[in-house]
Amino acid sequence: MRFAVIVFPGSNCDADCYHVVKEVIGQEVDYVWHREQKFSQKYDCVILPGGFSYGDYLRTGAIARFSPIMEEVINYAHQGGLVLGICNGFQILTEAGLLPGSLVRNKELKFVCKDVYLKVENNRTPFTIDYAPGQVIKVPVAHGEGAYVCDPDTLERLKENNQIVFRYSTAGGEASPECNFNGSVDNIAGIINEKGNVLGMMPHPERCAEAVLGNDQGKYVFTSIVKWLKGGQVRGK
Amino acid sequence: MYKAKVFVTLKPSILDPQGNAVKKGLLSLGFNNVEDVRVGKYLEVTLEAADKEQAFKDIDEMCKKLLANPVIEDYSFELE
Amino acid sequence: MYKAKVFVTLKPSILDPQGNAVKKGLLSLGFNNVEDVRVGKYLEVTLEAADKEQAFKDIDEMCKKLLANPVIEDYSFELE
Amino acid sequence: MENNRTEKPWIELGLTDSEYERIKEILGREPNQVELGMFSVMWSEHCSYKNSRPVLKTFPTEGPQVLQGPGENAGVVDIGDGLAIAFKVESHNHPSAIEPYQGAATGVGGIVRDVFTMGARPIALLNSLRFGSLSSPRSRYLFSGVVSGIAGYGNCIGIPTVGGEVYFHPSYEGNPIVNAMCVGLLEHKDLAKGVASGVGNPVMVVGAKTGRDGICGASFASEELNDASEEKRPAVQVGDPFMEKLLMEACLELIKTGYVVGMQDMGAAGITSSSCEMATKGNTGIEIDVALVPRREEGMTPYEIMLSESQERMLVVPVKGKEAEVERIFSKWGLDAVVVGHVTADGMLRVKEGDKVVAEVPAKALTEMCPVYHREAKMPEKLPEIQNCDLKSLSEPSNYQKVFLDLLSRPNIASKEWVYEQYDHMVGVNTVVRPGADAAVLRIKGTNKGIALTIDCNSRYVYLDPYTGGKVAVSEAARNLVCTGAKPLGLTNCINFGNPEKPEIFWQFKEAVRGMSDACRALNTPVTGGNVSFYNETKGEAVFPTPTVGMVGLIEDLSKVCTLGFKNQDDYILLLGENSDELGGSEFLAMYHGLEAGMPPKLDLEKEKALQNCTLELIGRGLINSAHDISEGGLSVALAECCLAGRLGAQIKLESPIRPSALLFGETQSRIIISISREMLEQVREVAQKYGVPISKLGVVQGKSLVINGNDFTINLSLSEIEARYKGAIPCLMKG
Ligand SMILES: Nc1ncnc2c1ncn2[C@@H]1O[C@H](COP(=O)(O)OP(=O)(O)O)[C@@H](O)[C@H]1O
Ligand SMILES: [Mg+2]
Repeated sequence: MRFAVIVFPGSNCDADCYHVVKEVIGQEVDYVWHREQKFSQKYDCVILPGGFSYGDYLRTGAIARFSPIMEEVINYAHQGGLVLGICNGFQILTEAGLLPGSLVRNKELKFVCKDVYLKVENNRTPFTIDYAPGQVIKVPVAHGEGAYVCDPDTLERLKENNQIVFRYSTAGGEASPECNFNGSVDNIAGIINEKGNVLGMMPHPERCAEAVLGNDQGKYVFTSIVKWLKGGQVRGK
Repeated sequence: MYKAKVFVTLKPSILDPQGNAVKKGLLSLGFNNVEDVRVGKYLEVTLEAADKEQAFKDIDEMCKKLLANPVIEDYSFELE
Repeated sequence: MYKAKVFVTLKPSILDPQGNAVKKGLLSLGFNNVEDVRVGKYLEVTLEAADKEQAFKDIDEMCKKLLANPVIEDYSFELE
Repeated sequence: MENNRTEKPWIELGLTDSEYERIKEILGREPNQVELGMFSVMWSEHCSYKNSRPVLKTFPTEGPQVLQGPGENAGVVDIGDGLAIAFKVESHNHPSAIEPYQGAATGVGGIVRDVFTMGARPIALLNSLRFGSLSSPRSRYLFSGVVSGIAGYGNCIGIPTVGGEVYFHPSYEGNPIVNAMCVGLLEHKDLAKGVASGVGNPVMVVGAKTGRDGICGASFASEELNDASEEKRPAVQVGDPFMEKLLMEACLELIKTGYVVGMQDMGAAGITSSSCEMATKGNTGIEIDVALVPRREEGMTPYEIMLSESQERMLVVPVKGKEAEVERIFSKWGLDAVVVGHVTADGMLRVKEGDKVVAEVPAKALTEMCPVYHREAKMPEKLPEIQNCDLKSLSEPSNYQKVFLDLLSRPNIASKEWVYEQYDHMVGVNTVVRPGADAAVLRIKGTNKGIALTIDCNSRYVYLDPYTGGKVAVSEAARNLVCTGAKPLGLTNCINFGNPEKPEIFWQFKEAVRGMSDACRALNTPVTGGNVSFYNETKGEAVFPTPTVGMVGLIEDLSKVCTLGFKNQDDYILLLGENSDELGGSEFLAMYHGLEAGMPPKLDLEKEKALQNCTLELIGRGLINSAHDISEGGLSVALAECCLAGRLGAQIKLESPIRPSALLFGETQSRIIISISREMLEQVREVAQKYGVPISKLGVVQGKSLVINGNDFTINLSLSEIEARYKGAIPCLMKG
């Protein structure tokens, strides 16, 4: 499998994603500079990493969305290619219109970096088939503008189509208001597009993919992709 | 040379925690007469344009494309 | 009830990283006629006041005390 | 500044009459205005260390592990495998007092540049902060502004902020302390220096454009804060972390090409300091044309360009002929890289504007010929009385449990989660031990190794007895590292004191440095760099003397890393070291008796060293399950921290003739709490005996409560109750 990690000016989780793909799950991976117009390789999955592209000035992801490479990413997604946007990558995907809704300032107005629990609401996606249905995982968040918002119709559609992939929950898996630390609509931490090939999530699975860091539950986002690409089966069916 | 003053505000349906925080701050400073505060962005864009009409069109397009996100924000502007 | 539109801008000599980034963004979108962009804050403050004069005084004080940081920012406002 | 408003313009610029005479002597003529401005910043305390240099020379700075000692942008220590760590701490106290967000943010920006200038990729940030009491709205404003400034900058550039410390004390009310530390990783072969050599090599300005930011900043940082500081407000600079991130990537990419002869960040005093320092180190001169410097504003004078402190800029001397290569790399990152001059042989810093020479001074006159002052040192008159305060006859509290809970919610002791949750402490995927432990631990990718990092100082101890306080600061930092299993390698420090022209302050400074030096020698932790910030005073009152110590240690085998939390039910809890009846300088004494008096806890360096070596062996051999240093709040607070970190309770029995307040809350040094599996007891005892370290049993890990029983006291609290106090205190105060 071959992954691409897009590098925008100000990306800072690009090296982390690269490291996990290469060293932890042992797949091939290239950095792709934002000024490229086209992919020079055939990619099985494209990752938009976290960070502060263009300093997150104006709005998170707003300027990066117009980087030359984004046209290629949008085409790639329209053709069904797998796209994973993490944190700032999620923000860029919403700005680019590949995912509905938007991400706004956390309700307490502060940047928050800590472990949170996520309930895997949909494990039948290319990014989650290695998780059990309803599994609760611990994953770090690190963002100041990660409150997911969308209009009521969009929310209905997201629910109907099972597009809500991760919700902030308690350790026991309850998506309670208390664990909704950033004020997201309906505790939403990650969503997928209708076609099921573009995932955006605020938490950082690449930060918890190795035992040496005390937690490897995020690794399975990456192993899921590989498994899905190989035609693997959904767990727990 | 034209100068546009662009106002970008959160849509009324979107919560404005920053506005609330500022309101609280004002109240705690003793400004008990504050009813509501909304916080938005104010941009000054200086641009070259053939005429005012062209400038108007350009600014409007800049707002649509980049300066405001229609999912969450409204915009308006004045041109000088 | 009065409504004030408050504009908070960085002092002219203060570096405006946001404005620079937005300007670059607009240029790369093809708006080659953009000369300069400055980004500031726009606040709408609704307040109760005996009369316009009082409202004016209050807003001015709010700006001085909280809404603008006099070290790096200027402010102005309009009252309705 | 443009026109000489007074008869003696140098006075306004912070130079004395005799310094002005000296300048005339060096030049053999009157300096012009640009030259005078350059001298005034370079001869400020901030840049010249004119008051501190003789004392700083007494620090031990050598060791086999030291690859770069003091004198460069950052110190560098070897960690084997061809890798090294660059690290340095710097103050941004005065800018933060005026504009906390930007002051702190640009402080982070500056120290990050110091580290990547060395050719190191920054991998961690730490910070040491001090404010007035949180009951004051101004302190809360400064505290929250500084924390969000550090977060805003560090998070954006993608360097994790993994540790730090925060204290609150009224002496910092008007003059907060904001020290930022950066740690970088490099390969030996990439070690870069701030030197301009090779006559004819080009001199380039790279990064941001130059504006009128912070002109006079450096001399401003060397003056006491007073109401007139308001006047100097334009001295505040705004940071652009996005620009810094690009600059960092471009510089690191450039260094890899091997085309860099020298590189220096433009900190205080901007182009002036970077150029004359690089020329001095290279034994060369530099000629610059200010007309070529990319500018942000129109109509800037040579004076303004030379003294501007605009952030996110560097001076680079590449190999001649490689200018285009430098430009290519920088333009890839969207940055300016412009040749503004070249290296010369004549030792002069010559500044031109087009063809016109606007300043011409020997580079070394700016850097090395500044007068050095041997200040008078005198013990403060009142100190003996404060030290001799009778603490033996103080009344004992009637309810120890209540005192314990109150201590846990003292801002100086309570959890600093409110702070470090705002910092991205994980980006980089290296953070093995996160903030909230004795020291942070980062893995070194591609090896089995880790490094441990901490920054520490108890300034109340330093106030009460600077010599002991200095010793404790170094020892505690080392002890914190040792508790993770790391061998301390070296330290950087930041001396934050009052006005050194006052003999009492200078005495504090000398004594603290003496204490630190002694501890450095005993513990084998040479000083590889540091920073001095004097004139931390408001209205004539100095802050508590605050020599913060930032330390780096090496963990050879990351699988052995040790943390503070209890690990298993029924493990034994033991104490390494000895309790004693000491209350001087403790948080308890300040809180309960309202006294900041007595002598701070004693520290015997031989005992300390034995304790640290013993602990390292215990961890290295995998004999213990947890280790935690006892510091502020004493034994009881340390036990609570072990319980909370491990989510396990403890049953403790304390039998001792020492009075309960000192036993529970005294801050006696050289003590570490460990927990072990029961079957390890004999082996652990043997190791302790070998090092001559006293060892005693405190109790067992058990349940979900902390129970401490003594002869006439009992503490019995559920962990959730303890946690609510410990974690809730600061958020609660900040809501107020
Ligand atoms: N300003 C800060 N930034 C980041 N971490 C902090 C800060 N202040 C405290 N911490 C973290 O909180 C923990 C406790 O700090 P401290 O009370 O100084 O511990 P110790 O007494 O062991 O030195 C440490 O892990 C420290 O890194
Ligand atoms: Mg400490």
